[in-house]
Amino acid sequence: MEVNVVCTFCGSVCDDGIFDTEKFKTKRLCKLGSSKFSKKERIKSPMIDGKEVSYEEAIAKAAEILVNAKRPLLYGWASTVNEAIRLGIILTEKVRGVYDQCASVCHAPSILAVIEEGLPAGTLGSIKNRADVVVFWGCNPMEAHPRHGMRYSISAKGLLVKDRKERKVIVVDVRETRTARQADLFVQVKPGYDYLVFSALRAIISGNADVVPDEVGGVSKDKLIELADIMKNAKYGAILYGLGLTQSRGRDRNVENAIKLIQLLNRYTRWVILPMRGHYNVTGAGEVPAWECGYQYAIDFSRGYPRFYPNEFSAVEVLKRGDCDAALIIASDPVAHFPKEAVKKLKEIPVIQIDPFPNMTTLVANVVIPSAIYGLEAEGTAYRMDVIPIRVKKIIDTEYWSDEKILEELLKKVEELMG
Amino acid sequence: MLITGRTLDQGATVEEKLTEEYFKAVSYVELSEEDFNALNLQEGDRVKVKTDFGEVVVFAKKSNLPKGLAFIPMGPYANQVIDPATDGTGMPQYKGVKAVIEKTDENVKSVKELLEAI
Amino acid sequence: MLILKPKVDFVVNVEAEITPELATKDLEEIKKFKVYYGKEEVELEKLFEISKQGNEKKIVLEGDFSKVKWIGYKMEDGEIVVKGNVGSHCGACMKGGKIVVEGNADDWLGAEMSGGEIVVKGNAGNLIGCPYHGDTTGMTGGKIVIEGNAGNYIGERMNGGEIEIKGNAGDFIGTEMRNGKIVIHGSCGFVGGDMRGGEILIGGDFEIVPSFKKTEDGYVGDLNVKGEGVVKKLQ
Amino acid sequence: MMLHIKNGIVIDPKNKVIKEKMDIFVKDGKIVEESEIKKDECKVIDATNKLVVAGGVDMHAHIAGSKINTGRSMRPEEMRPVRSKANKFRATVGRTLLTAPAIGYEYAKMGYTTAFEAAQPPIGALHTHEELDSIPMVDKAALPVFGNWHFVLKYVAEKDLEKLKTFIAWALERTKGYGVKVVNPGGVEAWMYGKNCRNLDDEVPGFNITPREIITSLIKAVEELRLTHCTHIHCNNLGNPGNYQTTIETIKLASGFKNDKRPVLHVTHVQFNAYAGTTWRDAKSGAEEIAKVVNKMDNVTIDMGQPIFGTATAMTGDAPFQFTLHRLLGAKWSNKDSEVEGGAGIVPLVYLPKNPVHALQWAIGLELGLLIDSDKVVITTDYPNGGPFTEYPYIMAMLMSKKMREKELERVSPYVQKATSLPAIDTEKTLEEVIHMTRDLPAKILGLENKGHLGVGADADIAIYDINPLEIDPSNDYELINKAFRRAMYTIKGGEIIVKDGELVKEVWGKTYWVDVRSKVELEAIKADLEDYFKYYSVELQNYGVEERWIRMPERIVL
Repeated sequence: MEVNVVCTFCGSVCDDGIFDTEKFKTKRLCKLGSSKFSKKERIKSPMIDGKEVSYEEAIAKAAEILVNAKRPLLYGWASTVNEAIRLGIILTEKVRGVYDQCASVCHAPSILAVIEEGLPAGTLGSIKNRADVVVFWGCNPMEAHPRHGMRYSISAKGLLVKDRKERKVIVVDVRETRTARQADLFVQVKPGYDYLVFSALRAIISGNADVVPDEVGGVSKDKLIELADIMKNAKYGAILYGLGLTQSRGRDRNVENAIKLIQLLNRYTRWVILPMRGHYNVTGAGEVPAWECGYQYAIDFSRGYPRFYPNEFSAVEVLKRGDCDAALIIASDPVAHFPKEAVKKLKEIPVIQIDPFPNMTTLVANVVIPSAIYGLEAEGTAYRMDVIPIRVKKIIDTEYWSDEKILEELLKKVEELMG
Repeated sequence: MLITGRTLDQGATVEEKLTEEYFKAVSYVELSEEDFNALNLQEGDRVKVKTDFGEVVVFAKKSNLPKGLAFIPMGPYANQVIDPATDGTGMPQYKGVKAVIEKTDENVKSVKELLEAI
Repeated sequence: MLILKPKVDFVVNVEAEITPELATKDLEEIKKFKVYYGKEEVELEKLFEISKQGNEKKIVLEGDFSKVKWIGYKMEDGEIVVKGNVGSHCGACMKGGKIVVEGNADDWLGAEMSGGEIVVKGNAGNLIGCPYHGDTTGMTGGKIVIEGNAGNYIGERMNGGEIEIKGNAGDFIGTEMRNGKIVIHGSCGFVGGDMRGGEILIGGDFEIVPSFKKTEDGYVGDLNVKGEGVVKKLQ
Repeated sequence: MMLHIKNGIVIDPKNKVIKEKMDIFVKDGKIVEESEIKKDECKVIDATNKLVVAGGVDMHAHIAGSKINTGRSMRPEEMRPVRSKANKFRATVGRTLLTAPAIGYEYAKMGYTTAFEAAQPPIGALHTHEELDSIPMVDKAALPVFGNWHFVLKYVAEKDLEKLKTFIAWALERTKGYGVKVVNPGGVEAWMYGKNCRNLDDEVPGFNITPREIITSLIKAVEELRLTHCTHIHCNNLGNPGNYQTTIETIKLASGFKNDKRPVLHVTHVQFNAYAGTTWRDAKSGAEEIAKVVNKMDNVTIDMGQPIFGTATAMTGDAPFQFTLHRLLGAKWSNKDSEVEGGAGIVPLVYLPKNPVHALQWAIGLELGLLIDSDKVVITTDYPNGGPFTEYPYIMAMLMSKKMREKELERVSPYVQKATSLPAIDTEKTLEEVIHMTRDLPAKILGLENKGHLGVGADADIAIYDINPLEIDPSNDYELINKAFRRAMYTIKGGEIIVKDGELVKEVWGKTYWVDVRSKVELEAIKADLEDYFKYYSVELQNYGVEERWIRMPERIVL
């Protein structure tokens, strides 16, 4: 039987996929999406120190670890649904730990920039319908969000902008990516100099081109003026940016400066800016805590109320600073993705893992709790990169518990232990 | 200058980290043709990437990068050598680290060996 | 004078909002002073050896305080001497008095400080004299001296006071600064983004944002915000 | 559970009970006759000489969804003040922007038991419901925004009222929405081109229609569908000096429509739309003129949108206004262009008593509350645009006491003396009038028959306050009034005691109301249009909308 599937891989959350339940195969999805829904090795059973146990036993042990810790870190959340994330916040509040999510090694600088300047954004649908100029800055959707261009940005067929021919595509990056090869204009920036390029563009657009040096961040002044002209003359433009801004020198300030450029451009015409978020629900991993406790990430509950200091409560910092004595890792793999100083701490403390798949974190986890795959075996709400809520579906049955159920039981157990 | 980032193959295997495919997808460094030739490398040769923060042995690949830029897919190999400082933001600097790259005969460690060595 | 020494190796960080005021209290009261140790709220004496000599408004911290945060938060007068390193938020929102750190200081040193003096003999972290996230004004008065190097984000949205760094510093010096003075004897990265006013003097190399106007002895800007901040070479 | 509330002094304007000593009986979440309950199984609440009223109803606040959540995310400085540590109840933080649990708790402490989210972006409907589901204590609902939705603009342009009605029915079901909200009709679509529609006759780009036509068509459609709640409008030209005339013109569009249960047009947060003058230098109050028009009409109500001195966060579906505000204040700014549905913006601000413009806004809100008949004006702050809803007691006290106003006038900019009529207004609303303005009037406008009163059959949402209405003189005892309404002695929600002596005692979860009028239309009529136009969406038609089972406690109202 063929059914509609909502893809739970990247932040594009394509909702037009088709899944053949007999052949166990998808149609329409990209390489990343079809791999998501293909058969893979799973964690077979809950485990404590490598020994197979029941869900109940694993959860009891996990509760004990969390309750006994002075400051547990509860990290991950980007590849699970809002319902589970909400329980995660309540759990973190109960055990007075630290909540942090994958954005802290991804788009957290974007959140810091939004705190400084706000986010003048639009949904992907508004970009598809109206944007006659799209700038991909420090991102490479052809590899990270393969259907983005077709569905929303490069060649999407919109209401006012009918197709690729009516749209100008610009790529700004330090290297000529696959996306750059599709662009009408490619602007190559010296690594670490995006910040200065934004300042230069702002100066040119606001009439101070005379002070801008002949070359900024490896880009010639002529090219900057060309780019500024295209931007100012767009009817409706969009900057879509990625980790090229957030993970390199300048980080949050790069994004902040991009936002200031957008503010300026809106005095002349319409422009929006949107981060290209990675995991399918990394956006929810920030939105849910925002309404539950006021902040998006790096939240410490040790005093019984939430506090936000990313310099010390983001997971990498908590681990590097030796500021936690237990960790619950859900729906992510910090051992594969954190700098080695942080991984070292994870090897030293009790670690609980909740995930459908074995990964590098499994290798250091004391308690392993396998879970159902959202979008395939369990349903729930996720937010696309533009904060549009999309319900991901349950297509097939499974014996595995969902994150939501695991956390519900874990919360009950923790409440029991705490009296 | 070393940068890291997502690739299609890394993404497609990211939920199978203990497999050969993932190993292949993340254990290499891309170099510009010029740099690749200057190091007198053949496809499949191994190089040692050294930064102020660590070193790692990976396979070398030729690409269209500009001279002086190197790229390792995001993952455990890249994380051996990136700058862990978050400079107050919580975010390590995954992109833009000065690195020295040299040819080596040392083996490329498996994902598990890499973890054991930390 | 009050002397504190860590009793144990801290498993997680300690948050101790102590000010010199504490040194004037009765010893029993001092012992009962509440600090946060992870999720536990514990008495000072559980974590530190405490000794008191006279009533001078002064605290001496001996040993490694790099995992102890919020030292001197909101302090108004008196003195704190840290013999070793100190954790984040040291001297944050400080109004007066003096803090001397003989080792290194962590992030948020003197954040939103409005008066008093901080001297760090070693290096300091990031976010020195900055506003906390979302706040519109950073340091407004007082002086911070770092004898070693400092990290990123120095004197952001600063509106008064002075920061002096004798070594090198990172990126984003005086971003959105409105008033006050920053002196860096060594080199640093990006300087002056969206600066509106105030003065930045730099001895070594630096990278000015491209929206400043070059003048005879330096730069004026940031023109992107019609700013009149001055960035020039330290003579 | 059964309750017997004994010896209270009841004010229940809907049932014409004014300061009568009487007992109230509760069973299974409803107010019942005395004969229905068993006295020996009943919990007795001694309310001797205390004010007993229905739970408060907030008909217009921004409490859930992408706007307030973006507000929270961009304003950690607003979230930093701690309200309560985690214990039996959730930890709560926030100065004026509150977390979802804090919103529920603060309403409950104040004796409010129902709150409506006043602007739900349709494609974000599920997000709004998720947040509503995280707000404990109160019953709730959301009003989806229609005034710039391409389907609406298209059917207005085609003058196809039947399809417009069908679309409204479809949209209310898909969003699990409660009624028709209109925000700057046509103006937000114009914003997609960097423009606005400031006058009712400005052309909406791409559609060859005007805001006037959009509003009239929507009123017509809502009335023909006999929706529970009337058309609820945030007028064009908001926030600009001289805009009171646009507001008056908009109000007059209701002429000729009639509904015997409720008004046909509710004009919201009118304070922001009641400015005379031409610039902020010569701005004056237009409240008197607006009050005259509203008082003359029998089918229009308004709410105040009262500013409260202190911090606030502007967040509206009026995206072009938000950009203007961002430029005016030089403050951070978020914008949300939403598919082909509309947009929104968020900008932080602070109201300072000595600032002439802020003082003017503050005075205008109060003028509206005082000059408009009590059965046509509802107390709101347009939370969090004018400030926190937790200051409703302040507004109640101010409306009841000229003395309090005189005292407050001393601390605000003298600009209000010449630019408004506030200093000259002698009116003092009575206790029953402010109870009416916060209970049964908003319930009536929303068409909630079981809310806002204490008659038999009403929901047992009850508030008891520590004042004796027979003795108190609100004109002089304004401090007591201001204090008592902040902390209910008891708040009873659905028959359960949730607050005692101003403190939470029990966490409960309220219902989410939505209105189903599908039986009045043929959905088939717009099927082809939907399928055709959804190619301009970024989600599939089949995945658009909210299912009832995803909501914690949905309550479908079938018409």
